Formats: sequence, C-alpha cells, structure tokens
Amino acid sequence: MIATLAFYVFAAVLLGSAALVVSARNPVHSVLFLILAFFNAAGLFLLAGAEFLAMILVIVYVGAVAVLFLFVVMMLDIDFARLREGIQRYAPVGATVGVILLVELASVFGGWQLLPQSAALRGAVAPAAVSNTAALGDLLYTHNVLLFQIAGLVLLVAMIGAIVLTLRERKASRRQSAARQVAQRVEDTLVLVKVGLGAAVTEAEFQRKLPEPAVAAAEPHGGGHGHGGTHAAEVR
Amino acid sequence: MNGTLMNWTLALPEIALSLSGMAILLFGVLRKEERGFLASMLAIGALLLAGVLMTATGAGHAYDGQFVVDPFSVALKLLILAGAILGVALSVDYNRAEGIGRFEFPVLIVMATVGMMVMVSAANLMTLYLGLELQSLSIYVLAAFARDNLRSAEAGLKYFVLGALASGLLLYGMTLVYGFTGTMDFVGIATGLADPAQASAGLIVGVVFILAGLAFKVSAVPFHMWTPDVYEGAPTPVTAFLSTAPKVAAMGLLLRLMVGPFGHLLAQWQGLVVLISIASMLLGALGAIGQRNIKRLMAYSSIGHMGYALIGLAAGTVTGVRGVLVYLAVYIFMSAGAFAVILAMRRGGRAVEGIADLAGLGRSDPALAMLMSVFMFSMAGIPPLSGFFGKLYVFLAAVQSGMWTLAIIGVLTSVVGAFYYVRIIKVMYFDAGETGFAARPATLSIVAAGSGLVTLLFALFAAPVIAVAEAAARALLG
Amino acid sequence: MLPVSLGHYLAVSAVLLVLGVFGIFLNRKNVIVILMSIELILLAVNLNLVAFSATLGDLAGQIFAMFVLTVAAAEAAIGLAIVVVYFRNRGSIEVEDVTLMKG
Amino acid sequence: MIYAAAVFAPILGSAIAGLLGRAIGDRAAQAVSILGMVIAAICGNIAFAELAWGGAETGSVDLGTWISAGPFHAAWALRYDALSAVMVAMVTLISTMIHIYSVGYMGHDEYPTYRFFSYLSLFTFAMLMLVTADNLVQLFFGWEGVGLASYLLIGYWYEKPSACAAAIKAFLVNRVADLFFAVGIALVFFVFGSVEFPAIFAAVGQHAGETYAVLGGSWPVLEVIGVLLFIGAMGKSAQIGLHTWLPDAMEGPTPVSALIHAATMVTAGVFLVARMSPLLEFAPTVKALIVIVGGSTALFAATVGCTQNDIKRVIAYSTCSQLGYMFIAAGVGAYQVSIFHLITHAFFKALLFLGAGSVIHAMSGEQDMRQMGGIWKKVPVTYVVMWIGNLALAGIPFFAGYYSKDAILEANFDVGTGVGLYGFVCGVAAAFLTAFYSWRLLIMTFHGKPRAEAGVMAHVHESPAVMLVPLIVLAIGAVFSGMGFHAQFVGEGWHEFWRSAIVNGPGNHVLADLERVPESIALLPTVMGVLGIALAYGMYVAAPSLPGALARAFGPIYRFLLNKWYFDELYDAVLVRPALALARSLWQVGDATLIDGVPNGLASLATDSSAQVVKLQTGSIAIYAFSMLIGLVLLVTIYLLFR
Amino acid sequence: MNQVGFPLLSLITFLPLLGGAVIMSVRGDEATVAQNARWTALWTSLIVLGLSLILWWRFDPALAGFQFAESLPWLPEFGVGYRMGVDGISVLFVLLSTLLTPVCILASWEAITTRVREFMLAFLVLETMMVGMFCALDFVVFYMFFEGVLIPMYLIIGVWGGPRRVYAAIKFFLYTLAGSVLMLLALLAMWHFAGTTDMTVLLRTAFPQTMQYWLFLAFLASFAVKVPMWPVHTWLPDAHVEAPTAGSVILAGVLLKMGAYGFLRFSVPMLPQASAYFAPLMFTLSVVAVIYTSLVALAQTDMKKLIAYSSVAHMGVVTVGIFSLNIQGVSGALFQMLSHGVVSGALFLCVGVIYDRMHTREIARYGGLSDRMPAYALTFMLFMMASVGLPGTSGFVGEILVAIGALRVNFWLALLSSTGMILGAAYMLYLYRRVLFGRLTKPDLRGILDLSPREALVFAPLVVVTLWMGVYPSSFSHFFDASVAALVRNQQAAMAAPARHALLTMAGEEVVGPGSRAVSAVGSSGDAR
Repeated sequence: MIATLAFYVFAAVLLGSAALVVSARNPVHSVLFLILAFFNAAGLFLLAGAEFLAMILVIVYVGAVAVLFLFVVMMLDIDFARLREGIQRYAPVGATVGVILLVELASVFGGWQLLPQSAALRGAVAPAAVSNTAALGDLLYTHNVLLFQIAGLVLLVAMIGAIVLTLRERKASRRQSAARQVAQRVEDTLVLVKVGLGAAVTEAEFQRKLPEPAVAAAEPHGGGHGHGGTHAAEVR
Repeated sequence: MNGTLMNWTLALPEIALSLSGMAILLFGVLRKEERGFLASMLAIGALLLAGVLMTATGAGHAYDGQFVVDPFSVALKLLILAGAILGVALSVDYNRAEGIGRFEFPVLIVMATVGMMVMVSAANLMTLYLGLELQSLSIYVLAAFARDNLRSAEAGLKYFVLGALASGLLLYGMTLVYGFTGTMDFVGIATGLADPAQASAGLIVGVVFILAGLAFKVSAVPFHMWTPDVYEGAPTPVTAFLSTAPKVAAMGLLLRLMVGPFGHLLAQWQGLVVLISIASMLLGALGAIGQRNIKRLMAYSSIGHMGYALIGLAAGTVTGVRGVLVYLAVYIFMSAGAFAVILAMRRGGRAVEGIADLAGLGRSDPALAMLMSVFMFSMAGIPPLSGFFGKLYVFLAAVQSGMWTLAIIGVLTSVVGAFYYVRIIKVMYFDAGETGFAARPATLSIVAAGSGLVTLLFALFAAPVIAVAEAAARALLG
Repeated sequence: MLPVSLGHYLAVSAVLLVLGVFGIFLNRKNVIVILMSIELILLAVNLNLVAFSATLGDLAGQIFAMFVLTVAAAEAAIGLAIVVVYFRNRGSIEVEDVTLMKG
Repeated sequence: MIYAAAVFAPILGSAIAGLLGRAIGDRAAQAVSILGMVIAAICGNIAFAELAWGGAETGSVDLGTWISAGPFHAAWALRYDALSAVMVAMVTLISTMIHIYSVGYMGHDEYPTYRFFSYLSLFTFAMLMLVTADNLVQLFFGWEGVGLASYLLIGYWYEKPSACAAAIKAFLVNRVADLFFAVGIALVFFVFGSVEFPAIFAAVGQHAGETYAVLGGSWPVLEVIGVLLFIGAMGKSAQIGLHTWLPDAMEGPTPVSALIHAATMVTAGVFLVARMSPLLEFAPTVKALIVIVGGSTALFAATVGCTQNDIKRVIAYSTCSQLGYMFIAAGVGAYQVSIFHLITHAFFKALLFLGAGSVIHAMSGEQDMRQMGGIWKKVPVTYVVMWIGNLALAGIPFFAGYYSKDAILEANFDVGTGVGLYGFVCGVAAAFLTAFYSWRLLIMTFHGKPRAEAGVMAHVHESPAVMLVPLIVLAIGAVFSGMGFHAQFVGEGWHEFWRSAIVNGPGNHVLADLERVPESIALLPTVMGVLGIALAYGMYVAAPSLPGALARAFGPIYRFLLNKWYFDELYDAVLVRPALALARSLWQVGDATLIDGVPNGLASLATDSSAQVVKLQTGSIAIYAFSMLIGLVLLVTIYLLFR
Repeated sequence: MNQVGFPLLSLITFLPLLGGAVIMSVRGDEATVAQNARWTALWTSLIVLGLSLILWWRFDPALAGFQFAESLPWLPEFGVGYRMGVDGISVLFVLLSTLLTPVCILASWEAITTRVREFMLAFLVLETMMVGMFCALDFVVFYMFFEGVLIPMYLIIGVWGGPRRVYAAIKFFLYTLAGSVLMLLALLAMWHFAGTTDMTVLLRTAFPQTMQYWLFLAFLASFAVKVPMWPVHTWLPDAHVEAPTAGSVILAGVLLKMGAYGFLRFSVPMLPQASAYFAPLMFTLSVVAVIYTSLVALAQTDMKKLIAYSSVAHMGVVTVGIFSLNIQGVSGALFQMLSHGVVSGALFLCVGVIYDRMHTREIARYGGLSDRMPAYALTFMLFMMASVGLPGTSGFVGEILVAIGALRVNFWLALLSSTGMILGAAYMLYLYRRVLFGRLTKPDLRGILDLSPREALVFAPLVVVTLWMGVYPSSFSHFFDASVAALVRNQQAAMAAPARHALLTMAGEEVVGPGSRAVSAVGSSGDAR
C-alpha cells in the first residue's frame, strides 16, 4: 500500500518535474528540475526492485551528468534575457501529434500482454538468493563482457570527442612535462657558487637556468596539426 | 560459462581494430609532430589488418550468442572496411589543407568502424545498441570536427540532436520488444514470434519504433531531414565517410533485424517499408533537382539510393537481400569516387562546393571529369556501369515478389533522378567555367581512379560479387 | 515484483517519452534544454526496461538499462561538447539560430 | 540483245553525259548522248520490224532478280511483244529526233547543256523501262523514273521560280496518282500472288468473281484493281482532275515539252491501260469510268485550249485533249485503236512542239501568241511543218490523225452503249474545238500583222538545219504514220500483229466491227474539223474583232475557260493551303505545345515539387524533429489502422 | 565455336574500345593529340569494318538461326550469360553500324575542332554499344548495350552540339531513359518467368497472354521512344538539330533502328499474341506518324529539323511493316530500316556539308547552290530521291514491300501508310528547291565551294550502297529471308495454337480490318506469305 502510494508520488513528481524541465524559462532551473526528475526516477527503480540501478542513477546522473549540464549552462555566457519565451508557433499541431502518439501508446499498453512463451525465452533469470547488485555484477562480467568492453569504447570515444572538440592549447598555458621534469639533473638547474666570506649575494651571482617554454604551444601551425585556436574560422 | 561459449576469436577483427585504434591514439598523443598523416596511414593499416583477419575467422555465435559471424556479416564488414579505408584516404589531404589534420580523426573513424562491425554482427538488441551508439557518437564528433567552422558545428549539433532522438525512439522500441518477448536475443525473438498471430499490438509498435530509429540512420524519408544539412556542413571527408560505411552498416542492421527476428512479421512491416522506400525515392529524386551545393545534392542522392536499397528489403526475400547487398557494394564505390572528385574541387587554397564550380572541368581536367561522369551515369543507373546492376537486382526482387507499384515508381523516379545527374555532367562538359582547380593530390586520384574502375568494370566481375551477396542473403534467411 | 501493474509503469514512461519529444521540438529557447529532453527520453526507456525486467523476473533488462545509462552519459558529454563548440562559433545557442543550412 | 541495247543505250549515254560532262566537254557529251539514242533508235526499230514483219517470237529477256520477299518476286526483265516493241520503236525514234533538235535549240543557252542531254536520255531510258516491263513493279520503276526525269527537265532552268514550281507540281501530282498505283500493285499481289504479267493475265479468269470490301461496300476485286491502276494512269496521262501539272510543264525547255507530250510520260497512262487489257476486260465498270474520264478530259481540255494565248500552253491542252481520245478508245475495249492514236499523236505532237520551239527560237524566246503574227514568210519550213502538224491534229483526211481519230470515234459509236455515246459526243465536240484552236494558233502565230517589237521582228529567222531536219522527219511521220500503220494496228492485220499483247475479251468485237460503221459517222469528225477551221478563219482572219467581242459578251465563260476551269485555284484553296496551314499548326500547336507540353510540363512539375520539397527543409532542428515524430506517428497509425 | 573459329562478334564489338584506349594514351600538345585521335579512330573503325565484312562473307543466309554464336558464363546462377550471335535480321545492322562509323569519323575530320580526342573516343564507344546491341543474344547484355548508347550520345550532342544542345541532350537522355526503364521491368518479369535471359530460350517461351499484354506495353514504352513513334517523337527533331553532323548521322542511321529492331527481336517473336492484339494500335500510331510528321516537316525552316521529321515518318512506315506480321511487311520494314539508315544518314551529311561552310541550317539562308556546287547538288538529289522512295534507289524497295504487307492487313492501312510517297516528296522537293534551286542571290554564297575530295570520299560508299540496294536489293534481302520467314511462321503458329483459340478470335477481329474481311475467296492466298 505504501509502495503503491510511493509509486504515485514518485511518478507524479517525476512527470511534473519533467514537464518543468521542458518548459522552465531559465535553463538553470531546467537542470535543477532534471535532477529532481532523476531522483524520483531512482525512486521508481527502487520500487521495482532495481536498487543498484537506482543508486547508479543518482550517482552518475545527479552526481556527474546533471552537474555537467549545470556547469555548461553556467559556463556558456548566455544572455538569458535574450532567450525568447514560450514555445513554437506550431505548438497546437505538435501537441495534437503528441497526444495522438500518447493515445496510441496508451491503447497499446492498455492491453499489454507478454508473449506466452516469454518466460522460457528469458536470457538472464533473476536469481532468488543473490542480491540485485551481486547478480548484476555476475552477469555483467561474464555473459556481457563483450558489451561491457564496447561500453568502455563508447566512453573512450566520448572522452576523445569531448577533448578534441573543446580542448584548446593556449600559447601562454604552461604544462607540466613529466619526462623533462624527471630528466632534469641537479647540475642543470643549480649552480653552486662559492660565495666569498662577507661578500653580498648579488643577483648576478645567483644564476639559474629557466625551463624553456612548451614546444607545441610555441608553434601553432607546426606541421598542420596544431590545436591552436588561432586559425581564422573559415566561414563560407 | 565456458570457453566455447565465449569463442572470442570470432570477434578478433573487432578486437584487433579497437586495440589498433587505441594504439594509434597513444601514438598520436605521445608523438609530437606530423601526427595526422601517419595516424591516417596507421588507421588504413589497421583497417586492412581487420580485413585480413576477417577472412581468417570462422563462422558462428560468440559471447553467449550476443555476437554472430556469418557470411552476411562478413560481406557487410568487408564493405564497411572498404568504406572506412576510402574515408580515411579521402581525409588526409583535405584535413591537412583545412587545418584539421589531427590524429583523432582516423582514431574516431576506426572507432566508428568498430561500432559498425559490431552492429552488423549483433545477435542481440544490446549488442546492436552499443555498436550503433559507438558508431553514432564517433560520427557526431567527426561531423563537428572542424570545430572552428560554424557550419561544421551546426552539422554536428543537428546530427547529434536528431540522432539522439532517433536512438531514443529505437531504444524505446527495443524495450517494447524485450518486454513482450522476454528476451533480447535475436534467435529467441525469432522463435517467440514464429506465429505472427501471437504478436500483440505493443510488439508491432515496438518494431515500428525500431524501424523508425534505423530509418534515421539510413536517412530514409521521413527520417531523412538531417541528411542535407549534415552532408553540407560536415567536413567533406566526413560527408564522404558518412555516405558510405554507416549506410552499409545501418542497412545491414535493418536487414538483419527485419528478416531475422522480425522475419515472421513480414506481412506487418512490409507495407511500411514500401511506403518509406517510395517516399525516399521520390524525395531523393525531387529534392536534388534544385540544389546548387554539390554536397547537398549528394545528400538527396543518397536518400534516393537508400530508397532503392529499401526495395530489396521490402521484398524480404533472398533475392531482395541479395539486391540490397549488391546495391550497397556498388553504391559505396560510386559515392566515394564522387566525393573524391568533390574533394578535388579546390581553388585558391579553398574548397568550393557549388555545382556551378564544376563548369569547364571537362576541358580543364578531362580525366577527373570523365571519372565524375562515370560516377554520375552510374548513379543514374545507366548500364554497363555498376549502378545499373544495383538497380537491376533490387528491381528483380520487387518483380519476383509481385510488387509492381514499387518497381514502377522506382524506375520512374530513377528517370527523374537521372535528370540531376546528367545536369552535373552537363555543367562539367557543356558550361564554360573558371580556370581549373588546384592540382589534385595523389590520394584523391587513387581513390577516384580506383572507384572509377570498380564502377566502370563492375560488369566483368559481377558474378563473384553477386555470388557472395547470394551466400550472405542465404545465411540471413536460412 | 512491482507494487503496481506493469501498465502503470508503461504509462509513466510513455508520458515521459512524449514530454521528452515535446522538449525537443517545442522549445525555442536553448539547445541545452534539448539535450535534457534527450535525457528524459532515455530515462523513459530505462523505466521501461526496469519495469519489464521486474515483471519478467529477468535481469537482462537491468543490464541493458546500465548500458543505456553509460551511453547516456557519454552522449551527454559529447552533446555538451558540441554545444560548446557551436556556442564558440555562433555566440548563441538559441534553437532558432541553428538554421544556417537549409533548402 | 538488240532489244536490251535499245533500252540501255540511252542510260549509258545519260550517265556518261551527266557524270563526265564537265570533263569531256559539252560537245562530246551531246555527241555521246545522241549516239546512245541513235543506237537505241536503230535497235528499237529493228526489233519492232522483226516483230511486225519478220514474225519474231514474243517473249521476255530476263536480267535477274530485283526484289524478292517470300513469294513476292519482281524481276528485272524486258518484255518483248507487239505493244512493247511499238512503244520502244516510237519512243526511241522520236526521242532521237528531239535530241538532235535540242543541239540547235539549246545552243544559245548560257550554261553547258550536258546536264540537259543527260536528263533527256534518262527520260527516254525510264520510258523504255516502263514499256518493256514484264511486271508491275518494274513498270512502276519506269513510271517513277519518268516522273523524276520530267521533274529534272521541267525544272531545268532552276533559277526560274516558275520552273521550279512547275517541276515540283508535276512530280507531286504524279505522286498522288502513283500512290494509288502502288496500292493497286499491292492489291494485285494480294489477289494474284504475283506481280508478273504472265502470271496475272493467266489467272484473271479465276478471280473474276471475287469481291473486296472497301469504302463500305463489296466490290468485284478486279474492278478495284482497275480503278486503282487507272487513277495512276490518270496522273501520268493528265486526265481531268490530275491534269494540272501538264500545262505548267511547258516551263521546261521546249524539247522537253515535246518529249513529255509526245513520246514519253503522258502516254504511259494509255500504255498502262492497254497493257492491263486482259484485266480490264473483266472490269466493265472501270472501262466505263475510263470512257467518261477520257471524254470529259478531251472536251474540257479542248475548251480551255481555245482561250489560251501561250503557244505552248495551247499545244499542251491539245495533248490533254488527245489523251482523252486515247482513253475513250481504250474504255470501249479498242486498246489497239488507242495505241494507234498514241503513235500518230506522238509524231504530230512532237512536230507541233518542236515547231513551236522553232517559232519561239525565231521570236527570241517569246511564247505569247498575241505578240506574234506575220512571220510565216520568214520561217517557211517551220510554217509548213506546223501546218502539217495541225492538219494531222485536226484529223483532216489522209494525215495521220485522221485515221486514228476516226477509228476512235467509230469504235465509240460502235459499241452502242450509253457510255460509248458519251465518248462519241465528247469526241466529236472536241474534234471541232481542236480544229478551231489549231487554226487559231496557226493564224495568230504566222499570219496577220506583226505584233512583236521591231527589234524582235528584225531578228526573226529560220532555225538551223540541226533543228529543221528532225522537224522534217517528224512531219513525214505525221503525214504517213496513220496511213502506214492503219492496216496492221486496227485494220485487217490487227489480230496477226498484236497477237496476245493486247487482249479483247470474248464479248468484245469492237475492232472487228470498226468497218461496219455508217459512212455518215465515219465522216463526221472530218466535217467537224473543217467546220472548226472555218470558224477559226472567220474569227481571226475575216472578223478579227469578233474574239474580243465574244470574250466581253460571255465574260464569265471566257474567264472560266481562260483560267482553266479554276482547277489550280480550287486545289490551292482546298488542298495546298489547308495542308500548309495544318502543317504549321501541327508543328506549332501539336508538337511544340501539346506533345512537348507533356514532358515540359512534367519537367516543370518536377522542378516545382522539388521547390516544395525543399521548402520543408527549413534548417530548423525543431521542424526536423517534428517531422520525424509525424513520420513515426504516421507509421504507427498506419499500422494500427491497417494491420 | 562458330564458323570462323574465333570470337568474331566480340572482336567487332570491343575492338573500338581498344582503339579508344589507344586514343586515351596519346600524350602531347593538342594538335598532335587531335590528329592522332582522328587517325586512330579512322583506322580502328576501318579495321572493324573489315572484320564485319568477314561476317558478311561467311554468313550463311540459308539458315534462320543465330550464327557466329558465342557464349560465356557471366552470372550463371541466374541464367544470364554473355551471349552473342547474329541472324539474318541483325547481321545487316551490324554492317550498317560499322559502315556508318568510319563515314562519320571522316565527316567529322574538320568539322570537329575542339576536344577531338574525346569526340573520337565517344564515337568509338558508341560503335561498341551499337554493334554489341545488335549482336547480343542475352536480354541483360542487350539492355546494357541498348542503354549504354545513351552515354556517348548524350555527350556527343551536349558537348559538340549547337546552341540549344543542353536542352536537346537532356531531353534525348531523359526521354529515352524513361522509355527504357519500363522495358527493364519487362526484362525482369521475363527473367523471373523464364528463369533465364537467354534470348534463344525466351524466343521459345510461351508467356501467358495477360502477361504478354503488359510486357508488350512495357516494350512499347521503350522502343516507341527509340523509333520514335508518334507522339513520343519530339525529342528527335531537337536532338538532330543540335547534334553535330556525325551525331545526327548515327542517330538517324543506327539509333532509330534500335527501337524497330527491338520490336522485331522481342515484341513480335516473343509476344506473338500481344503483337497481334496491339497491331491496330501500332498501325494507328504509325499512320498518324506518317501523315502528321510529314506535314510538320513541310512547315520546317531548319534543314535538319525537316529531315528529322522525315525520319519519324519513315520509321512510321517501318512499324507498319513490322506489325503487318507477314513476310512482305517485315522484309519491307527491315529493308526500309537499312535504307533509311544509309539515306537519312547521307542526308544529314549533306546538310553538314553546307553547314560546315555557312554555319547555319536555316533554309532561308540558302538558295541557288546548284550553281556553285553541281556535284553536291547531284549527291543531294540522289539521296533526296532515295528518301522519297524513287524506284531504283534503296528507299523504294522497303516502301513497296511494306505497302504490300500492309495491304494484306487492310486497304486503308496500305493507302494511308503510303501517303508518305506524296508528302515526303512534297517536303523534300520543297527543301531542295529552296536550298539548291532558284537564283543565287545571297552574296556570301558566291564563294561557296563544291565537295572536297574528303567529302566525296565520305559520300562515295553511301552512294554506292544506295544504288546497289535499289537496283539489286535481293543481294541484301536474301540475308534475312530465312529469318523473316521463320519469324512469320512462328508468329502464325503461335496464333493458331489451339490452346489459345479464344484469343485468336478476339485478336483476329481486331487485326483483320474491314478491308480484308470480305475477301473470302481471295483468302486462298492468305497463307504464310
């Protein structure tokens, strides 16, 4: 009974905040409503017995994705005042189409029935005695190892993509060069000077070799692979 | 869980390719100078390696039935690899000239290729989805690769948003199928649906959602809207790549899904595919007529071509599948060749994309113009060029299945389509134009000439190609 | 397994899906909202998967949901990166400005 | 062999003269072509003599296959029988005379004349092929060849627009007739399974009862064939309705007119009718038609001839009229008589034309009789031969025309049918008019006061010998050919002479009955001729003001006759102009607007719909997403509604 | 393999491509390349002509079947093979093609000055396509050559054509393509039905009658455009007017024959019932074509357009002959095709001669040329007379045979289809008069030169062939006698098959017009003639 009630609460808040995500005037608000929606969805997951997923949703989405959204929204110097209000001119048509879709889905789901032999077709029957998390882990690293690896590749691509699209190496930026750092010898950086007794330590005597600036940043066009943002945007 | 079930050697090409991809990534990161060209060459090497490995691996299921290698997947993978190699080859000089010659480019293409190979080997909805996303995400990035170019960024944005929507729909459909049958395994689904009478409305709606999601990937009407804009905006090598390998992969996936797990529901989805096919052929033919940008024109052309390929799917027979495969095989070479010519269109250090810029090419660079004519006539389906055989086999499938309306509309739209193809030839030969383009780099010459030979002489080696396609189709349909 | 019928879950997810789709094509504001709408769609999918998984007593659905979550995160990263690139070039992320290419 | 030489010598001469004319020079070209003609004339007349008096066997010379397709077979072959031989002899002889005459006549032409001689010989060759044909298709070859040569010769002075127009007219009018002829040949093949004369004639009897459905009725098939072939003959022989080309044909040099009007071309139709006599004997309706057409033409042309002022035009209409005579003879079954008239006519008509040419030559190219007169003393030989020619034409006894014309009218009277009577009446009336316009011509040309300018008159002179010799030869023919051949052609020896070349049906006794005609009837044409001469004398010598007064009094009739019954105007208004207008509208409206409208319309439809399609492509992500959604909903709906 | 022991037909077909490769490989400055291309093309085409004379020599006219047959597996599992062979119907067209190609190359010697290499290449490719089409014994192979012709022809019109060449080229391309794609469907249907595209098998395959009707209409769509029949003829005048002389010659000489050849090769023998059923339609269209286009030709002011329209009219006669479905009609049609190939080609060359001098095709710009160009006038006269079907020239034989064949069907058909005799003469004589006759008044024409030796050389073979075909046509017609007889016999056998009795009566009433129905007694001659 409580579970049912919880379902309705979660569902209602989920849908409400989803609607607000779409309709909120301020994108920051949208992100916040999105976070709310995720929380409630996690609740629904919990109700369905998918506790691991629920946690993942909160951790990954709220902790990472939504924050990323927030970060970008804030980072981009958007003139919120200029953002126009409301919704598209053809909203009525769109709404109609959406409602039609909804009605169709409803009519389809209303009489939802499983295939009679679906129980026999199941590929990963939920074990009774094992916790959800353990069962998932068991499956993930055995039967689904291929998919797991591909998912890794997907994340790799996402990483490459994000870097390749947004990373800019500026001339001025100084980067740590581990190899150079390690290869540095004491003699290169430190000159031992015999200071005469009683003599003042003058600047001239305190000699020190300064590290050279980063090579890549120094030549923005170097071999046509420069990452620099100095190229004129070729707007045709 | 035993070793035979894992059977990982079947996925050796994919594994090797992804490892190579990561190696190239490492190489690029660690090496300081001149990384683009070498990385590209390495990528081509990796793709070739994968191709070689492909011939060495056997056939069967792997990874608990989630991954399948059969003649069908092998045939498609070979095409995908060919498309990817052509794509990389086309990109080298362009990227350098445009200042985007970064090593990530070939890496992303390799990753996308891995995704596509996984797609066509998928025997499970999850495999399918992950392969698809690996491919899509890579290509989203590639489309926006010229990040200082507004058009490229816009192309990336559009492709991303609409692609995400499409994969959302696809996923939603998958969940419905899963929910109805209780399995994500293709074999399981096929068994479950052996009796079409049991298929509930929800399942079919799921199939329709999946169809829509994949139709987006092959840019079939009405899910095609992204195509012209993305083709135009993306860097040209990316457009070239986009019009070859991903089309093959998506079409292959569509074939595998529709005649595999959903094969018993042929009667249910056939009409929809017919509609999509007709709409695509019509729109492809009509949309291109008024275009001035040749990349946009190629976009509409590819929409039309996918419409023709879908004829074979609509037939849902061995002949049909065979027709689609032949069509794809000839299509990627025509397309790559045409893009090689487009890439060669540089004047004063800048790429030009107007159809009018081709004017006078017949005089200034007869060889290039001749190759372009070959591609255009071939796309128009004029024998004895390869494009004719593609059409021949899909129309044969339509005729065999008695789908006369489809066949008649198909041939008539091909006439309308021929109009804009011959218009390009007209511009090249009949119109007087500016002075010729800058000297074309060797890579483009090689790609164009190679594709031209394939297109021109396809008739000579049609038999083995068709035999392979036949074997692949039989593998799919059993 | 479910506290309510499967239909309830499906209904919620259907509404969520439609809301997500609405978010894509009805808003005139900024592109980031579109990305969030996509997240809503994926959420709807996950809800479906979990519900089916629970109904069927099959964990494959949940596994799939995990992958979907993974991909969604990756998608978000790339999507935002593209938006950033776009913003840098255009100086705006208004949806109606994204019409440089057409015809 | 001799026979073949007679036929092919002219084409050899023609080819050499025409193709090498420039190389070998004008004189040599003339010599070659005349040589060819002389050889042909000698051979042709020897062949004729052998047949007529030597009792040679008839037969045919086979030269090889021409066209074959399945059972259809047409050979190159030279038929050798009385009819062919007579024609060959006549054609070669007269053509030779004309060739010789032309040397003088064309001597003053500004251009080299090898082309002219080549054409003349070609013309002769075509005619010879026609008359010696052993099958209908070869006959058609000659038939069309004659048409070609006449086109070339009429249009010889191609810089004259009127000559070009006349040439085209001649060709086209003939083509109209030839169309029916060709279809007739096809029908002959359809019925008989052959186009060879022997095969056709042998099988005529078997097909006599058959019918053929056309024009909504069922007709005896032989009648249909007969009509089709006769329409062909009407075209060549310039019968009423298809005659319009003939008077215009005098646009060519005068020797050409002589050739066309006398020996070749126009006689082809008569020849055809005679040649097809075995078939026509089974087609009584066609025979009646032939008489009616022939009689009408004879009378019509004679009326027109009375009012014309161009000397050659008068003679041209007289030809038309005389051809009518030949047809009325053939129409009553007296084919021999019509051929007889053909031969005599050939001599005197060639004579008249060449004489007229001599006059024109003398008058420095003037052809209008109103500008002539009073020159008889200056051109005595011409004057005499013109008299002889006109006497023969008018049918004055003992001249050639008398015998043949007399026989024609007797034959018509003789058959005693209504049609025969029509032919007879027309013939008699035409005889009167013929005599009238002949003397009108003589008087206006040679007598009275000179009406030409003084300069022209001063220049009037007799023609050179090269022109006069042919005239004299022809004059001899015009005097004696009737007398000489009467017995063999239509007299007691006719049966022996013609043998099977011309067939008279079982009930056709017209030739045998010729001698039994009452004396009064036999004399009638002579009487009419004399009356005509008297009238001409009265009007143009005794009372020179009368013609003008009559013309004024009967203005409409006069103009009607002067304008040749308005045939040209009628055709122009009914056929030529509408055809041209139709042509233009079919082109501009039919082709350019209607037919091209479909593809052009489709093209613009494609372009328009392209613009519409592209209009959807607004570039807006929202629209794109929306259209995807609509597509999805549409697919789902379609599925849910039609599953 | 065949009676010469080596693949003669393939050699004839593909040798031009070799020549093309040689032309492609020439390097050097433009003049060298051009001259080289000319000579290479000429020699190639002459060698091909020589080879085809072997074909002429060794062909056995007594056999009705295919000779010089070659067969290679190509797509074996689908019954598609590379099959070549000629029978009496096609052998002469091979010769026609190989004869006209060197003539055209010679005619373009000086007329084409730009991109000579490409022009010659296009021409050689065109020759391959034409010859291949006539030799093909496999439907797919046939279709490839049939369509492949479009490529070089499109370029020839479009690159070297006149001012409106773009419109003309695209119209030509799309018109013919639109027709052909429907034939492609027919091809596929036959392929599906018979399981092979071997034409010798298809010729023996009995297609169900409903299917025959549809197939016939699909073929009609393709061949009617190619012929061209009314009302899909309008591409032809445009294409002719804009094409360079050599292009017009080939277009009129060979390309138009492809449609009629298609009717003879496919429609009639493979679809006998449908051919009989649709014959009235074909007759109607053909007769309209004869009269309509002849009239339109009369109104033309452009020489090439006039001759182009005359081609449509002449091809109307051809289609009448083909669908009269008797020996005379079909033989006549074949002969008319050959004759028209030579004669109309020659007429276009005639136009080309003065076009090269004056650069205009406007009739009104000429007049009185006979004065300065007697040899030209004579040549033109000969071909004009051949065009109007004067006996003794090649044009007559076909016309009279078609008239005979048509009369076996219907009196009015014979009469109306022969009206070209009158109208053809009208427009041709009118043309001749306006161009060559009359007084030479235009000052720029005074210096015009008569035929050059090269031009004379171009015309010489055509003159010889025209007269030869006119005087001794059986030396040509005996090549196809046996094949035509077999074709007609098979057609009649198919019509008489008892199983299709119902169709026979139905179609019979349609075919046998009012003209011949009543000839009950005459019918005795109505057997297989």
